[in-house]
Amino acid sequence: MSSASIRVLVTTETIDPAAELVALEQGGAVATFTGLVRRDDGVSTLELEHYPGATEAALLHLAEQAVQRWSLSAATIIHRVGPMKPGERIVFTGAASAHRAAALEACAFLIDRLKTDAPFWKREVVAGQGRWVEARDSDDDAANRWR
Amino acid sequence: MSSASIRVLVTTETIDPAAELVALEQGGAVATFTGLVRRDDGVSTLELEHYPGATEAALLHLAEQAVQRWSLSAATIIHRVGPMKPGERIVFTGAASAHRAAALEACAFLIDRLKTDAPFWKREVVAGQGRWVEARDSDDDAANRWR
Amino acid sequence: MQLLYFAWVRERIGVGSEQVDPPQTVATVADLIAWLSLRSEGHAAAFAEPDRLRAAVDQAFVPLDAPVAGAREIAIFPPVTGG
Amino acid sequence: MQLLYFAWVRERIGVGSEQVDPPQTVATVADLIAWLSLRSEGHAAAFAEPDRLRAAVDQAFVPLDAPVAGAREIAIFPPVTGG
Repeated sequence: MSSASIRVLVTTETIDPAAELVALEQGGAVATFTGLVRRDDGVSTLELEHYPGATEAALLHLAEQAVQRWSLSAATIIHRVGPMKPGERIVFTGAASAHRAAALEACAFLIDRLKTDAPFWKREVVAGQGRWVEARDSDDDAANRWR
Repeated sequence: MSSASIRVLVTTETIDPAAELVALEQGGAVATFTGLVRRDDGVSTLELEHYPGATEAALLHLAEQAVQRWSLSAATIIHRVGPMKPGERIVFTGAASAHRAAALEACAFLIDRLKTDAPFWKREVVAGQGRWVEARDSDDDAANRWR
Repeated sequence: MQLLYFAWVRERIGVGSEQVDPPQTVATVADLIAWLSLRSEGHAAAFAEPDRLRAAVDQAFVPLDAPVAGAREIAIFPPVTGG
Repeated sequence: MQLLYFAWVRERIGVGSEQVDPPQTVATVADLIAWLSLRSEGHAAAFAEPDRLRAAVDQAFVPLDAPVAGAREIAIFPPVTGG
């Protein structure tokens, strides 16, 4: 039924949020979220592992849910995987709609639910030591407000 | 106390949301909103009038409120004025923070409150006839949820 | 006192600004609007429905019952529609 | 049945995937985890705290009491931490 543009990508390459934002300009309102590797907590490298195949399916399912729920004209989810450095972009989500509330809410939905519904795992290297990042209850809470 | 970057601009020139987004990458999380002139309702030209001086002061006050309330590392508000065509960008708001919820909420706050708190007036030209756009109660409702 | 008009208020009055010196009996923005309505047909048309008017005193948004004493610049305009 | 392991589950077991043929008594993902724990010290270490484990059956997230009958691919991993 929907003619919305959906773009989902899992990539080892640098994310270009500027190009992604402009590509989303298909409705009256465009909202975006960009997540960056923190610079301030001593992490020298962040590694993102994922579950190939299942990841893309999970992101596509999320984007389709958002398109349906908010009647979006476009939705984008891009997630970086592999090793990356502080300040680099990990994730980009974007939503376009005729209405600003729809675009803003859908964009928040995409990033909140991505954190709990897509199979990615972060490993931080701090002072030469690797450690797997623990899941946070606050992420579950943020995701649950959309259920 | 805050060392946040605040950028406020009222301009007759084209807005470049891509450059604005990248300039906001000063925290772990960046949220943006871009508003475009609608293509679908027969409007050939949209004209934005404003109250010089008071507009910039209102936008600066809004950005400062957002920086304080959400501990932002950066906030941007750009509003186009003068005549513009369907598909062109009217407004851009953006917020950067260490935390995604702060960036997302602050970005929504900036666009919601801008609609009620800054002295801009829209005039549409449809089939050669100009008409002033009426304020909408839904905009007041959206702005009020932040009070 | 400097007055500024915007959007259809400006169009109906025919000017974007004017200098006025209202009498002492004009205490509030609403009083000012009632007093201005008598200046011309354009003023009367612009100010026919005070419910549809908003105001700023020295660039700060105020309700229509706000005082005007000491104001340098008063703007009168329709509800804002930016964003 | 193809098994996939991710993050510290993969590291502790020492492989990212393996082929297994569990007995009929293994009805749920939780049963599978208990049965796998006996295969090696690495498996025992990875599966010591089932509360910290999550699973997907044929690429769909499931609770640990989900059945495994007919599954082609089962993944076992820690709670996800993307975004």
